[in-house]
Amino acid sequence: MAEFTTASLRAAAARIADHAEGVAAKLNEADGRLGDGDLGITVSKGWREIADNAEGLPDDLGKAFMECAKCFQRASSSSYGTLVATGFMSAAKACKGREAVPFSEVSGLLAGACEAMMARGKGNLGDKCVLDSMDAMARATAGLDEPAALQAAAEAAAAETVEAFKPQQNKLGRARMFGEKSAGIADPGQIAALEMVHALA
Amino acid sequence: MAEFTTASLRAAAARIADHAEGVAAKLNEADGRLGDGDLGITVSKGWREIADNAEGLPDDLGKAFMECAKCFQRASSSSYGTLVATGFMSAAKACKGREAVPFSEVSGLLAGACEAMMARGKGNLGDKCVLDSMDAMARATAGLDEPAALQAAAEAAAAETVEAFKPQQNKLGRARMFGEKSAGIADPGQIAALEMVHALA
Amino acid sequence: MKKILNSPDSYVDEMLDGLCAAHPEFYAQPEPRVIVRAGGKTPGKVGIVTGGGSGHLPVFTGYVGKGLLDGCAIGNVFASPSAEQMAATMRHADAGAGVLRLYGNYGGDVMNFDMAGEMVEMEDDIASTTVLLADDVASAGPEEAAKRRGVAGMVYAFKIAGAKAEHMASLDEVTAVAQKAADACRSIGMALSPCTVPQAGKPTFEIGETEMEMGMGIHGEPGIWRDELKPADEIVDEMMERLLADMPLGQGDRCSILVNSLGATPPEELYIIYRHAKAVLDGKGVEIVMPLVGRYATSMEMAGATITLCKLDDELEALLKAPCDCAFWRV
Amino acid sequence: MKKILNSPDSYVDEMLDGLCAAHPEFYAQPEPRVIVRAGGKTPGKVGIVTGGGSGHLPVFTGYVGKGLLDGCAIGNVFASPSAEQMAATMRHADAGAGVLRLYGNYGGDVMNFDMAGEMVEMEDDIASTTVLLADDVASAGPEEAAKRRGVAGMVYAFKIAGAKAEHMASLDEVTAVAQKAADACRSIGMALSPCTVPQAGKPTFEIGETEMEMGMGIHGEPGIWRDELKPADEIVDEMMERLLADMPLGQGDRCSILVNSLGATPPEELYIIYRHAKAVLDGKGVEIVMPLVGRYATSMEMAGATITLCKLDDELEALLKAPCDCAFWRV
Ligand SMILES: Nc1ncnc2c1ncn2[C@@H]1O[C@H](COP(=O)(O)OP(=O)(O)O)[C@@H](O)[C@H]1O
Ligand SMILES: Nc1ncnc2c1ncn2[C@@H]1O[C@H](COP(=O)(O)OP(=O)(O)O)[C@@H](O)[C@H]1O
Ligand SMILES: [Mg+2]
Ligand SMILES: [Mg+2]
Ligand SMILES: [Mg+2]
Ligand SMILES: [Mg+2]
Repeated sequence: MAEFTTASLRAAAARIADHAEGVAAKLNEADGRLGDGDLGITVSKGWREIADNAEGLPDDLGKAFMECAKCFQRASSSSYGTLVATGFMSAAKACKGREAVPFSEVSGLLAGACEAMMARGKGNLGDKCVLDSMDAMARATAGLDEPAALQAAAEAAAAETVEAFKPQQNKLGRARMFGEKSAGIADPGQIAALEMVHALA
Repeated sequence: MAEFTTASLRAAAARIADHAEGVAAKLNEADGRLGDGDLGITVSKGWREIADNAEGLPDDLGKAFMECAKCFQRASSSSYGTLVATGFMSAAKACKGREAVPFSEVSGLLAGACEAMMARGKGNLGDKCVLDSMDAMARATAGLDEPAALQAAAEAAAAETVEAFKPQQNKLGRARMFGEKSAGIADPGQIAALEMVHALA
Repeated sequence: MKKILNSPDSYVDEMLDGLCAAHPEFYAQPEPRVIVRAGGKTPGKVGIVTGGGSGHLPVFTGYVGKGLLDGCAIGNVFASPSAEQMAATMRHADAGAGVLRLYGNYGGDVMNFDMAGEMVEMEDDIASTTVLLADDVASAGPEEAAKRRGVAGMVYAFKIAGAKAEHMASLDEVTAVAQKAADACRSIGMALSPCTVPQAGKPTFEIGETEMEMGMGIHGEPGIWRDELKPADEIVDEMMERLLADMPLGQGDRCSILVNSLGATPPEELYIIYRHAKAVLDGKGVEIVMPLVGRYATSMEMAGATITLCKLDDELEALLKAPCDCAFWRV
Repeated sequence: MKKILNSPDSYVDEMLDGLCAAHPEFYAQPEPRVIVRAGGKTPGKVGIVTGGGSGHLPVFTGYVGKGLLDGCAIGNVFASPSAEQMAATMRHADAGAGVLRLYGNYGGDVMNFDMAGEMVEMEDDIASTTVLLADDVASAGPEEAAKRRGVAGMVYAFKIAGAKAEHMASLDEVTAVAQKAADACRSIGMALSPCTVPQAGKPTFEIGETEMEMGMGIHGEPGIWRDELKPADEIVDEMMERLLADMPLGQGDRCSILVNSLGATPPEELYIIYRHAKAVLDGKGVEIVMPLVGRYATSMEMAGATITLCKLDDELEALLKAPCDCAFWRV
């Protein structure tokens, strides 16, 4: 049974940070269409801060996730930054005191993070936001316990979410203000989620 | 010996008011090059106010000139308006109590007005302004006592003044701020003086 | 970018340095991006904190002062401060009687302030409450009123809650009156031209040379309609109509009114607006109490104006008229 | 023209109506274009009047109030009021002790105010004196200092002369201290963008997207140089250098400093300017007393800023710190 450790977290952070920098301009642009155009900065700065502090991450996965939360929140306090930090905090609680966690728990961690993010942002599934991506990934990865399969399932789910919600109107955050104009434009937060899992392919 | 009366004043005001309206845009433009571009409005509004009140001008030329001063000042309080009003006031003092004044006194009235305007605006001859026109007209009309000859001499002097001062720098009013840039541009106040006598041709 | 600054990255910190240097009698910065009252705290007084993006002076930071706020967490221009900065502000503002978080309803700010509240509750045992300003009637219909943005109405809430706290009321009492003030406010804005966020370096939106946008938000959020600029009285008629549709006022009612410039619009034009807004209220028999005309909640150099109505009862009126003092407002 | 108004011709009168309607406790308009204190006059007090074009709020009208001015004659935007209006203002302001005319050195204003003075002396036996503000160092060299324009320095002269008159000093004393204050002020401005005079309908000047003009006047009068916009600290260095070259200050000297927005430039940027201006004065050992940062003398929606230094002795400092009250400034 494969497990992940703080070392896995370090490796993942480095890959996502690098990829995020490459797609930052694209994410800014996507956010510019429905918001204030800062999402690329938020995501790339947040992951870079984690990657820069990766060496010092403790072996206790609970503490390591908590440290990730603080890094992300410190680097960016735009909505997405706070939501990602909230997701990390939920993982921190779930992994507290453990130095290795079976990959089979990833689906549950995603679901837990989604729930915490719903509580934090007062959003609902179907609002056309990152929550829909989290939920889809949690469901798609249920029962899987092998990293490559998990990644493939999550990426497919994230990609489907972007397409499925694109025609709908945004009901949350800055994008809500665009009302009907938001229909037909992909949600930037969902695109960012896809890019993050894609970085782990 | 020809004399002028309030009737002469009424006729002159009507002619200048009509002409001033025709050249207002041109004077605004000239003032725009060295100032705030309102001189055409000032001159046309001021004379229109006199012309509109011409019927009521008293026969006492002193009082009539004083009324002209008030009209001009009321219609426009930009520099030129106040200076013209000051000139009228000086004429009012000189003509006090008389219903007819010999044309031979026109030169002296112009010189008196020029002096009053120098006192009011703290300007000097040679500053490139309306004072130079007044002084030139006063000198050119000295010894003349026939309306047509007076007008011709005054107009020629006013025209020469514009040309003579054009290459120089303005030393007074808003135009002073333009410094060297004012050399080569005709002084709007001198152009306005020329237009006013020209209207009486 | 037509702004007077040294570098976009130092804009906020240099601004705060200058603010504290110019008004040391009012403001202190105990740690970066946290402004508190210079005089220190009053033991036993409820602390009132706010926070939000920079670029709205006097909102938010400027209203730290006697009879107003105790602390403010400051983000980058138009960006939320971090939860950590908000938590730090709450720690500085707590004088043993708990802390009210009083700020505008923007997603990022709300999430961060909620997180900050959980942090100080867990780590410092500080009791705290939240009141959100959601006064912009253009940002959502009455059925979704809780989703509305907070704009200039927060000036009334700061003033009224601040006065209540100064009277040594309890956290529950201060929270209740802040909520009452927030509920009594309705605002609407119109914009003529954008502003430039230093770190973005370009205008927040584009608008034609002769266009205006009705209902636009203070960060350039889309409004209700965009059209040719209308005469002032027509603009005011429409703004007042939308405000009064949401909160009817009539004979015997009392309100304060805030005619606020978004920045570039000069006081001359605010008085032209006030003149007609007053005529509208006079026409309905509404009594105007302590009208405010000026720059109270801005978007740097944006041109445009907002109108806020704050319906008053005896309690709110007395608190509105109570003394207050900061570098931007003295009553 | 991006302005909120009904018609260019009614701009000033509607503005004055709105001003008096919003602040009836401060301002009254006994006849058109004449604003006086709402409370009526204090018998035996020297009256201080000012006047000038509209479009500079709080200058001129806004500073009518206790410890400040007694009356103001108001012209169209950027245009002198008439001598008749000025004379009327002087008649309203006279309380038996004579009247000081205190205003900026602009040709039209000076001629009209002189004429007004002669009128009220002849017709009403009102004794009056004149003090002109000529504080803009960019508008003429030191050898022609009397030709300089009056800009934001008039705020100090209003405050100081106003306080002296409130102490029931004689016309000579008030005039002397007003002159002393005027002589103690040096100002310089820089502009980033023009404003629009309603009756002209187009911007007062043109300037490139990234250009600034150093030394520009508050009506858009030409300055010293025009160049690419520089970093704030460099701009401040040059402004301070030119001010201090004209009025050297050093160890042991005291001054107040006014960092003033011409309208659109937000307080955020004024504080960035103040931060560095203070560093310059600190570096020379000059003591700063009562710094002022805000919109004190504006040109509607023009972007840019002015810096004024007012060198103080004990008398000027005490008068500057004395109480005053109007809708725009309370000390
Ligand atoms: N309250 C919320 N709950 C869940 N997701 C949200 C919420 N608000 C925003 N988002 C997501 O975050 C994305 C925008 O993030 P970001 O650019 O950081 O927001 P902002 O700049 O407006 O604070 C949106 O596309 C959406 O997917
Ligand atoms: N102090 C002065 N003394 C004499 N003439 C003056 C003075 N100031 C201005 N002028 C004349 O008035 C003309 C400008 O008049 P006007 O447009 O009314 O001035 P402004 O609009 O600047 O008040 C100048 O061209 C000059 O001839
Ligand atoms: Mg964003
Ligand atoms: Mg953002
Ligand atoms: Mg002119
Ligand atoms: Mg003029």
